[in-house]
Amino acid sequence: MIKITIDHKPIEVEKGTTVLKAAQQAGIHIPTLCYMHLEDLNIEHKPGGCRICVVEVKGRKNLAPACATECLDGMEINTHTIRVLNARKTVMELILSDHPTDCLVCAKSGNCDLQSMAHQLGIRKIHFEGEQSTYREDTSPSIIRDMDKCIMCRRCETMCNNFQTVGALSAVNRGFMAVVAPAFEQNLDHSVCTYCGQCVAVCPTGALTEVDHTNSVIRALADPTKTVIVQTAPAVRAALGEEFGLEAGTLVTGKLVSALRQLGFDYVFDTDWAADLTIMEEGTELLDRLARHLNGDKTVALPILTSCCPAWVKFFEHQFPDMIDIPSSARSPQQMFGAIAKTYFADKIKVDRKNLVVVSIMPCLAKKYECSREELGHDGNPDVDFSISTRELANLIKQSNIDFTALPDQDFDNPLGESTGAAVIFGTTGGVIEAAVRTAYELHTKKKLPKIDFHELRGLDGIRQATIDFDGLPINIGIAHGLGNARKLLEDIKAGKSKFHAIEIMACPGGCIGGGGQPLHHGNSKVIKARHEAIYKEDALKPIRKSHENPYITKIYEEFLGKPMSEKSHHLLHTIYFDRSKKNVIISDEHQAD
Amino acid sequence: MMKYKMHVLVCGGTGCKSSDSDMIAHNLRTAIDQKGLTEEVQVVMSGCFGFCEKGPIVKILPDNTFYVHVTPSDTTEIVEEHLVKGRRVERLLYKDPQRDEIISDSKHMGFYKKQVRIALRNCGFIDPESINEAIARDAYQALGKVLKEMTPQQVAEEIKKSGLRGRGGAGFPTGLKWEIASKSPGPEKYVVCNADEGDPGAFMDRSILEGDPHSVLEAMAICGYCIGASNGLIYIRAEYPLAIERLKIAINQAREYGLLGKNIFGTDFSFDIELKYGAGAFVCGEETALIHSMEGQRGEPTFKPPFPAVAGYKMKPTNVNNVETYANIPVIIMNGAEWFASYGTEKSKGTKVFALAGKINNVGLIEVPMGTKLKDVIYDIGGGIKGNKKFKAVQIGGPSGGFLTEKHLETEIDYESLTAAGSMMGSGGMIVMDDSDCMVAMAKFYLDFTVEESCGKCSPCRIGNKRLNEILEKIAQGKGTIEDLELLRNLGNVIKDTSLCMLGGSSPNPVLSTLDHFYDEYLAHVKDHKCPAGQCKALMQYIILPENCVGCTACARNCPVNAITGERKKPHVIDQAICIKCGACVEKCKFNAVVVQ
Amino acid sequence: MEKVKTLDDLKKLKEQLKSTIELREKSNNPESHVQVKVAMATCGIASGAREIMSFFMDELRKRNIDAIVSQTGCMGYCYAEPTIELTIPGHEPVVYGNVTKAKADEIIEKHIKNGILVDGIIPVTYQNINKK
Amino acid sequence: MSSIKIQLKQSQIDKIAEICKQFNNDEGELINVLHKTQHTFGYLPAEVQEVIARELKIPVAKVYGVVTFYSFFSMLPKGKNPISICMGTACYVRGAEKVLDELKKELNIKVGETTPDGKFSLSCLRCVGACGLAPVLMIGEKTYGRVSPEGIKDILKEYENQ
Repeated sequence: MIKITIDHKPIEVEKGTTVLKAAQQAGIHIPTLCYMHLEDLNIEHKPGGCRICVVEVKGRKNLAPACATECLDGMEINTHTIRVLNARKTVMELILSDHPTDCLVCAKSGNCDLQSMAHQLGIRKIHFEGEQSTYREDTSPSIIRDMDKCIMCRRCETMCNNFQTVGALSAVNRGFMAVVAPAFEQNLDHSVCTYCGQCVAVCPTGALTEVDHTNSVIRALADPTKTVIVQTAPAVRAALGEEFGLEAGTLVTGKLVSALRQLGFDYVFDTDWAADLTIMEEGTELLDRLARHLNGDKTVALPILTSCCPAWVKFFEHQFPDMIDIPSSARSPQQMFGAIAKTYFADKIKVDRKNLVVVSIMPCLAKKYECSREELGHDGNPDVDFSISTRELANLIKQSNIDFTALPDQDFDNPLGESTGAAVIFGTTGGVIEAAVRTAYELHTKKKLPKIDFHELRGLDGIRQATIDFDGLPINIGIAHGLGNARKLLEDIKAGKSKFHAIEIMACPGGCIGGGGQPLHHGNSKVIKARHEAIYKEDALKPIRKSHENPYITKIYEEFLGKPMSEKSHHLLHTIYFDRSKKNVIISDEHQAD
Repeated sequence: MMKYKMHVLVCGGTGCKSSDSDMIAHNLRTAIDQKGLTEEVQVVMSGCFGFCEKGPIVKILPDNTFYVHVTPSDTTEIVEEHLVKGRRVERLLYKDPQRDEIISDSKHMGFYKKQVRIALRNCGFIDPESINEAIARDAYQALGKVLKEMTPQQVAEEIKKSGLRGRGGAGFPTGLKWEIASKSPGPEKYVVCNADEGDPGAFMDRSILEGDPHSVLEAMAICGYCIGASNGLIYIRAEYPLAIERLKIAINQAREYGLLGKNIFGTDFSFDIELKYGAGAFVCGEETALIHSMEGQRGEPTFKPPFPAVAGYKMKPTNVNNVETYANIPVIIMNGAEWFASYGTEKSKGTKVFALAGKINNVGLIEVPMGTKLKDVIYDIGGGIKGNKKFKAVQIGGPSGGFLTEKHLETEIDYESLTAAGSMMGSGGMIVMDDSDCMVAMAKFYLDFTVEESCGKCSPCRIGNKRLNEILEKIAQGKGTIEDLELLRNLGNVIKDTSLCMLGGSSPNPVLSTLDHFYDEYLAHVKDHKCPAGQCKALMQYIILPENCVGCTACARNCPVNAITGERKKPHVIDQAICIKCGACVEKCKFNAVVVQ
Repeated sequence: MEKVKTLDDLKKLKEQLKSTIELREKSNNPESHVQVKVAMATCGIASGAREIMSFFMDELRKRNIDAIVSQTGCMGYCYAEPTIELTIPGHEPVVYGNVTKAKADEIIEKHIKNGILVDGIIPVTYQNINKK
Repeated sequence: MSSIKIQLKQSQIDKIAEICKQFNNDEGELINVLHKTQHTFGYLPAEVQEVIARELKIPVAKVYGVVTFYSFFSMLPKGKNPISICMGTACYVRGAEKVLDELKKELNIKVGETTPDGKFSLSCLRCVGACGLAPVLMIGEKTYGRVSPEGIKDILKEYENQ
């Protein structure tokens, strides 16, 4: 332990503690802008670039950034001398002098770290004027990059490169022209971007935002010729409340259903129902591959990898094109839902698929991209028409004057609204594989599970593993969340070192609860942890907790699909993957080659 | 072995080479051959003599004759007159501009008289492509000495005792740096030579590498022994092809002699050196940025600690020094710390190389003991101000240094006194300005540079310097206000106080020091909308003096924007609102009627 | 190429190589060395100044005397060529005329080694030839 | 940064791969690889950077980030006679800016551009270390010292028929 003084308060801290953390211990909150520490996910970003957190350290010539300066014994630190306050304000004014002042109409207004910081520091005038950096706006299927608003905190770069190892973004150019951009400053849709949206999730300004589909949804709802149905993903119910001032981890499933109904959706369904369906298909595929593998079939690829996460799918299509036969061919629950809705359900209510609008509420931005994938539709009519994020839904609810917290709890419609606890846990890391195990175990062993909760598969560690005893047959399970962690498991598979039979992969930290479309965590990983716990709480409360026991699932196989992996299933519920590594980035330019 | 009666040294530095010194050497050899003197006269392409203003330079020994501005066609005369007949070619001798007298012997030239050459000891003396000539000048003996007689700790002690401080800018004690690196645990360590000399107007490192590469190689090996490293890396600007070439030759020669490589001098110590190239980023002079660049990354600095001595290249303990610092090491080992410490001042020992440039008679590379007075450098060595104009200011330390004025001429040059005076040692650029140089424009010139070279990582440097520059531009346009001057000062201080690395930490110095020393000149721009030096275009006015104008219409006809009107044979007038200040009218007027105010 | 295996090897190598740049070393401080300047204008060369210069260079080296032998222009004593100017550190220069090899030998032995003046000095209205 | 759209020949791709291999496909050698590649191709178009990224197994965004950081690297081909004018302090104080203005006027291009006929390109560089000759400009490998604005026409004339 070492002794230091912060703002005349003597405290003791552990060796290696930064001034920022030490100050927090002393109850002093030094403002930060570029710094980000998601403690529970082990992500720390401290480039020391914004210089907002500077403090005065006695004996040092220059001010020191609190985020990166380590405490030394006897250090005397002052966090609010006139020198510090002047420097902090001046730096803030500099940052604002290179930032558009269109806050009133900015997507991030009211939820913007830069805006709150300007308020907190009491900025009333920007003393500097001059050139502002401007860039071409880039709109991709999921993400809008408006880099005029970038303040070079570089959080997105860290998420994209260090955490996700996607490498779509890098700092480019230098000095005043420096900005974070894809290669050749082309649009994201020309890059290896997976649309995981983690860059959006950490962006402190309006530089990175989602493509907003709320207006399309409003228009569809207003169109009398359309039947509009909605599905909502498991992770949404564990986070939406935050947008309305509820504590993180508050489950709002019933209010969510009420709100959607009030918004005017004709049927309010649940993606969870499709998650149960996914388990039937994916679980069966796992058992099938396993059986063939155990029978010595060398052509069968193991481990089987989950395929619910569209960012993960795009990731392996770009980065591991020679391994596209390993993931399960099962579509994601969003797309299974869409396919069933536009066939089975459309027939049922006698509506042409063209007049049936399927909207999904997702914690995710990659889901928007997934909707646009051509193979996930029929004759140019997508199986899911619009995917909006948790944040967009919150906005839609607010726009529609709905007092969310006062809403009564309601239930989903049927037949596509009934689900099990196994489906709910799809929303967090480890959940899909636990749901699959619950079903696969019983299908394989023909015995009832001795216990439903597989605590060995839960948690927030980046890579986890467990061996589950399938009545004498040990099944090795791997779990990774974060594409950087996924990469490690894939490298092992490639090198022939993997001992797993099945691996669950989610692109976002914590799984879908930490998705790029969720309410912003503002660097507080406790939020994600609380959502994680809420998901398991919901599971525990469900009367049915195994997918194969969902009566509406049984019913659809009886009425429509036949059995898992049937020809109809293949057609509607499974998909194919593409090698995207060869796609050359082509420069659009005025110059022409000779 | 040949016993030459005379040696002819031809400067092979970049400056002289670009003025055809290769051809001069070639022609000399041919002419000498024709006269049958090949066995008597040796022609050597040496490193830089430092007196670049007068290049290309040819020096003849033993009589120390110093020929300046030599062209390839002068060579026949030099051979026939000087080498054959023993008569000096007078027209090629150096003429002292102040006393207007010819000085033939370089030892008597003011430029050399007050210099003490330690780091440059072999530059312009040996053939840098010959390891034999270097060995004849004791190269690698210091390495032998430390390997045989000294422990690594003793080496660090010796360097500490010598008082040598980093010559790249910050002036950190070299011995201490070595000691820290030597105490960092780990079998894998690195010795890095920073040869990414980026200061515009400073070229001492290049000159040393071109003129005496072995001194740097030897010093790096000594450092390797001291800190326990067996790998050396030289990070050199790709814009220095000659230095790169000579380093490659030197490294190969040293390897062939076994002076680099495995088991040097039959000991357990192995050391080898490879080159890494810079690619045009000034910020890579900062050691953490340099290390990232060597690792194939963008050259962005990172927060220290951890210092490179603890976690540097590939996160291994790394010692980074610049070229000039290393060049001092072998002589310190050979002659002892006391000898070195006998030069200089209390806190700044030894000598410092400066690149003298600007409005000064003797542009070139000089080496003086620390503590030499600024005026001695400018007037005695530099030969005073060019064209007998008035000295106005000297800017020391490269783009991040500050301006010193007449009242600082008595300043004794060392780290502390330069910093106290608002400037800094930097890498040793020294640019002299006369009264036709506008201080606002000069400050802006340096900021243009830092704005371009800022890496963009931290906000004060990325945006702050840009804003400083914009305010200066506003002032140069005559649109500044008094408040702008205060804004400049506050912003400058905040940038210095909050930037991530020393690039931003010092970039406002030119602005702040000119604000301190030339406030009146700023005021003139802001209040009177005048540029006293007559350099700021926007504040200049072209005016036709009616008493001189005969109405010939030449100016009006040549004005590209038709700003000049007037009847024939009557005085003309320039419409200031239209005038673009191109100066065409001045050129065309035969009657001195157009003047600039 | 032979590797340098020990510090002694290096020192030996240095001794061998020293002479290659000896001339340059000495010119660095000419005043601390014995200087022999041989007038080598046309008249001097015609009277054998070149041979005299070589003689001085070889003999001084052989007799281990640290000296700088250089050439210079006509000293104006064409009647007494070859002429040389001899400067012993700390003394005024002395000019000898009609220098033959025998005379040169005498100059080395007596004047340079022992400081005894030798016959043949041109008692000049002396002007240092480098003063120009 | 804009670039020219080019189609690489297989032989060129092989050449880049060979350069990368010389540096053991080590991502730490990226800058040396870029130097050598630029030396071979004259510039670093996007397609070349993609091949390098693939060989060194690093994201192409990273390669581009590095290329755009260092002023020595260019994504545009230079003119047949690249003109670089030294903007070091010594040259600046001795009138380099006026020389640059004259060059811009004479060639009718800005810094960083190439004349439409591809004959000249114009760039600024930092100190070449020939401060004694200030102001200095280089055309290709040739250095011109003590250049005056008036002398520009004559210098350019030397390249008229090249």
